[in-house]
Amino acid sequence: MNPGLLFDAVLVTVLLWVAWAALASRDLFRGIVLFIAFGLVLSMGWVRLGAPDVALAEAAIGAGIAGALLLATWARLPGKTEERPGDDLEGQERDHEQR
Amino acid sequence: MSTWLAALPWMVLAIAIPLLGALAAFVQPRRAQVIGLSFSFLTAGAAVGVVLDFITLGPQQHAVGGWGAPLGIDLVADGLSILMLGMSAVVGVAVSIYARAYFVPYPDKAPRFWPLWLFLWAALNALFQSADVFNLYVTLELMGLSAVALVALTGSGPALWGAMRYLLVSLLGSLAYLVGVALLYHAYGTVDLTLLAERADGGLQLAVPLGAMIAGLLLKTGLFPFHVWLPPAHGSARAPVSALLSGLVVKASFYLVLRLWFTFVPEGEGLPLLLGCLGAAAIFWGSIQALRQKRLKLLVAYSTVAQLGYLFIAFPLAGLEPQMAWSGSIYLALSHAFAKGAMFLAAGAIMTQGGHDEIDELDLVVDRMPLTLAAFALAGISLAGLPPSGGFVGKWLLLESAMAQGKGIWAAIIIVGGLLTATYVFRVLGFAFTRSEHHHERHEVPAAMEWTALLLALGAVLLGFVAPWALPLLDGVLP
Amino acid sequence: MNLLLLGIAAFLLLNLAAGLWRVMRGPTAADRMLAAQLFGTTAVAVLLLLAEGMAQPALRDVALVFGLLAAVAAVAFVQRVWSRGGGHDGH
Amino acid sequence: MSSASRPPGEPGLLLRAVLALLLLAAAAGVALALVAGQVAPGLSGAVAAALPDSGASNPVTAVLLNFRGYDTLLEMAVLTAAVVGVWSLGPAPRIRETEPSPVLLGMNSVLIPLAPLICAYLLWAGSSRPGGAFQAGAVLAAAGVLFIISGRRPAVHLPAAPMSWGIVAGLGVFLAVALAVMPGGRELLEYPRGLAGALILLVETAATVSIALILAGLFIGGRPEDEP
Repeated sequence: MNPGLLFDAVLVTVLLWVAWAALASRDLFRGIVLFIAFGLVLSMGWVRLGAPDVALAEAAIGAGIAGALLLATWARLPGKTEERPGDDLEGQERDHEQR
Repeated sequence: MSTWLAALPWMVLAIAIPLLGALAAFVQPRRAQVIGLSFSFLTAGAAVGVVLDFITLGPQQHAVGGWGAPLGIDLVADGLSILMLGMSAVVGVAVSIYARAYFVPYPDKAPRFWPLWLFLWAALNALFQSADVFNLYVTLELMGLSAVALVALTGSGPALWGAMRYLLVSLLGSLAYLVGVALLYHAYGTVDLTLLAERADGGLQLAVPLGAMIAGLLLKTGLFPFHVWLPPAHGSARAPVSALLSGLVVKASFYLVLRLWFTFVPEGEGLPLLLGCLGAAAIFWGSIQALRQKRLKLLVAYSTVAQLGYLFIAFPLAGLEPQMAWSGSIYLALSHAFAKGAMFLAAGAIMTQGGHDEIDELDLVVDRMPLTLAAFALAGISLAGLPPSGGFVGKWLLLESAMAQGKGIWAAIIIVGGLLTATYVFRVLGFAFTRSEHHHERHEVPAAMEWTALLLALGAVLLGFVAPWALPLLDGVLP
Repeated sequence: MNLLLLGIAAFLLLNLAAGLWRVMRGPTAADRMLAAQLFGTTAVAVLLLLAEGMAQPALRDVALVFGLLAAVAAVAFVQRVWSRGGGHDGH
Repeated sequence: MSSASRPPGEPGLLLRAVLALLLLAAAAGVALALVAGQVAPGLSGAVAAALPDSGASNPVTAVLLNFRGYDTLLEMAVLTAAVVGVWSLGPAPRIRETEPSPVLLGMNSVLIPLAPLICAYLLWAGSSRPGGAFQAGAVLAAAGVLFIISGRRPAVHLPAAPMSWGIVAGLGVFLAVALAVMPGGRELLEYPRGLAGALILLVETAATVSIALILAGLFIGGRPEDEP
């Protein structure tokens, strides 16, 4: 099997899955982390499409600015100071539903 | 005109001058008002230069970078472009003079308004002159972003909410347009409109990108049922900004719909009929909502929804008499820019004077601001399509085109829509002539704010008289 | 040569996918963030392999930028998110 | 999940279904348009043919700064307008940064000086290989962000004037060059032969500074405090 094709198949699968997971995430913080991961994978996608210039721009923006911007924004959202960061929000949701 | 003036590259200057003005106003925030107003006059002068070049020399072309299509980008000024450029110049100058007086009490807003407005103007002038679908995307982005920022300038909660919604809609529309551009390049290997017109061969390869682009542009134009973002954005912005948004910005995306339509001339009856039906729905829905509003600016904003509907009535009528229907639609767009600009400026003056814009509390405003009320009434005449206004010419052309083809239903829609328009305009005028039970504090309104609105409204009426000279400019543009 | 490099790159990519499980599962924000940082390292390795495998030396620049800037998100997390929400000492 | 328990502002099931169907239809349309008919040869041939006259040997740079430089000029206007818009929202929020740990300071003293170096490298590389003003500016901006969030900064208290001049430099220089080449019967942005390479580098250098300041300015999220 063509190794390039194998790599691309894995890449596309991961890319689509990360995109979906980031969009569908109910936990905003998890969505942000997934978005950062999405930028990484997308950059490799640009490489495989033969667009190293775009990959470079995606690397610089995705790794450098976008992640920091989203995290800083998340930290400023109201109602965040009461919660410990990274508390198991899924667990909380479960509790909430049980109540 | 001396020769060196005539030799200046007006097409380029009409884009470069507002950009330079935006930069100057941004780095000199304390002098933003003076800089902004001066560059507004210069920009309008450059636009007049393009118009004069067109009248004396015919359609103009400028190959940026000297490469020419398909490698480079071409600028083109034809009859449709210069009508739009002229419209932006007149409305732009009036709004600029108005804004200089309007922003005196808001020293923190003025340094923000001028750079954004000049960026917006540059984007409009660039959009009207571009012959390259990708470059048009870039101009759409610049226009959308500065328009959103202008709405957010108000700073209040509802305005920020409206701006956010506007931003998302604007981005979605741009994205759909961009998908279309990518597909066109994929299929035909160029993004130049002239070359695309030669190479486009119909079929799915053309239909899908064209559909995506037009759908995106309709979203940005605010055609029913894509209008939901429009009243909050236009209604909560500062008065000069509302005038620019309703007068010019929605016309730019409509212009682009027309440009694409004239370039590719889609076949079939279905899409034109759909657009016409959406237009008719917009006329009724917008007018009824306008009648129900309590706040003056929201009434005017819903009136924009309704009047935009008229522009799309031309699509189902263009089958047999394309010249007449398209001329009517374009002329309506022009006169709506003047009239709606004047109406928002008048509403802003009334709001400045009374500190509110509740319609049933207008409280004999006619005694205190006769000029402003005259502006509102004259603008209303043009909107309702009463002779001899520009709105009358536009609606008459549409009506005649409908009657000539025996499509009486469209004629009926046009007439009923006009009656509804007259109703909500007279509702405002009625309250302006009656005393209110409550007492309101009164503020001084600068004279410049009153007479700019009046002159713009007079312009909307006078457009009716210049139609015999303006309409032939469209020869060669219409399909 | 080519086959081997791209094969290894695909394997690393699968590793990255496995790391996504940690992002999804958590349980703390730091777990998610650390997993994302690990992706950055993996991405550098993948890009260097691709640079050889695809004979595109320019991809090393991309890897370089990733390596340099991976720290930014981590610092933003530590300074703005973790230290503020009472991650260490609570309230 | 029943509709009663969904958070306010979230679309209902029907709306979601309609949106999903519309998106599926759009995706199917795009896929059909991609599959149907021929693929036209793009412009890469024309770009390659004109490359020797463009002043850059990297085709991407030649397209961005020469053949379609006008697009890039307007994109610089978009970026500048974005900052103007953010500044119009209000002064930058005051955020008391946490005292940085010694580890962070040690790391910064290595990373932050490296960034301008890489920035200069990417800018220079852009004329012949992947790189260029946007990438270089973004790297520099990232270093600025690192500096800001490390708590050892008065970045928000940076005087407005140098910042705003730096922000407009990119578009200003680009516009000045585009107009300055016109006398003598040339078109907008038509670089004189022989000068193209130097002018492109000049435009890119100014653009790098601006892009870095613009991106960092967007991160700061408001105007400097001494700005009226």
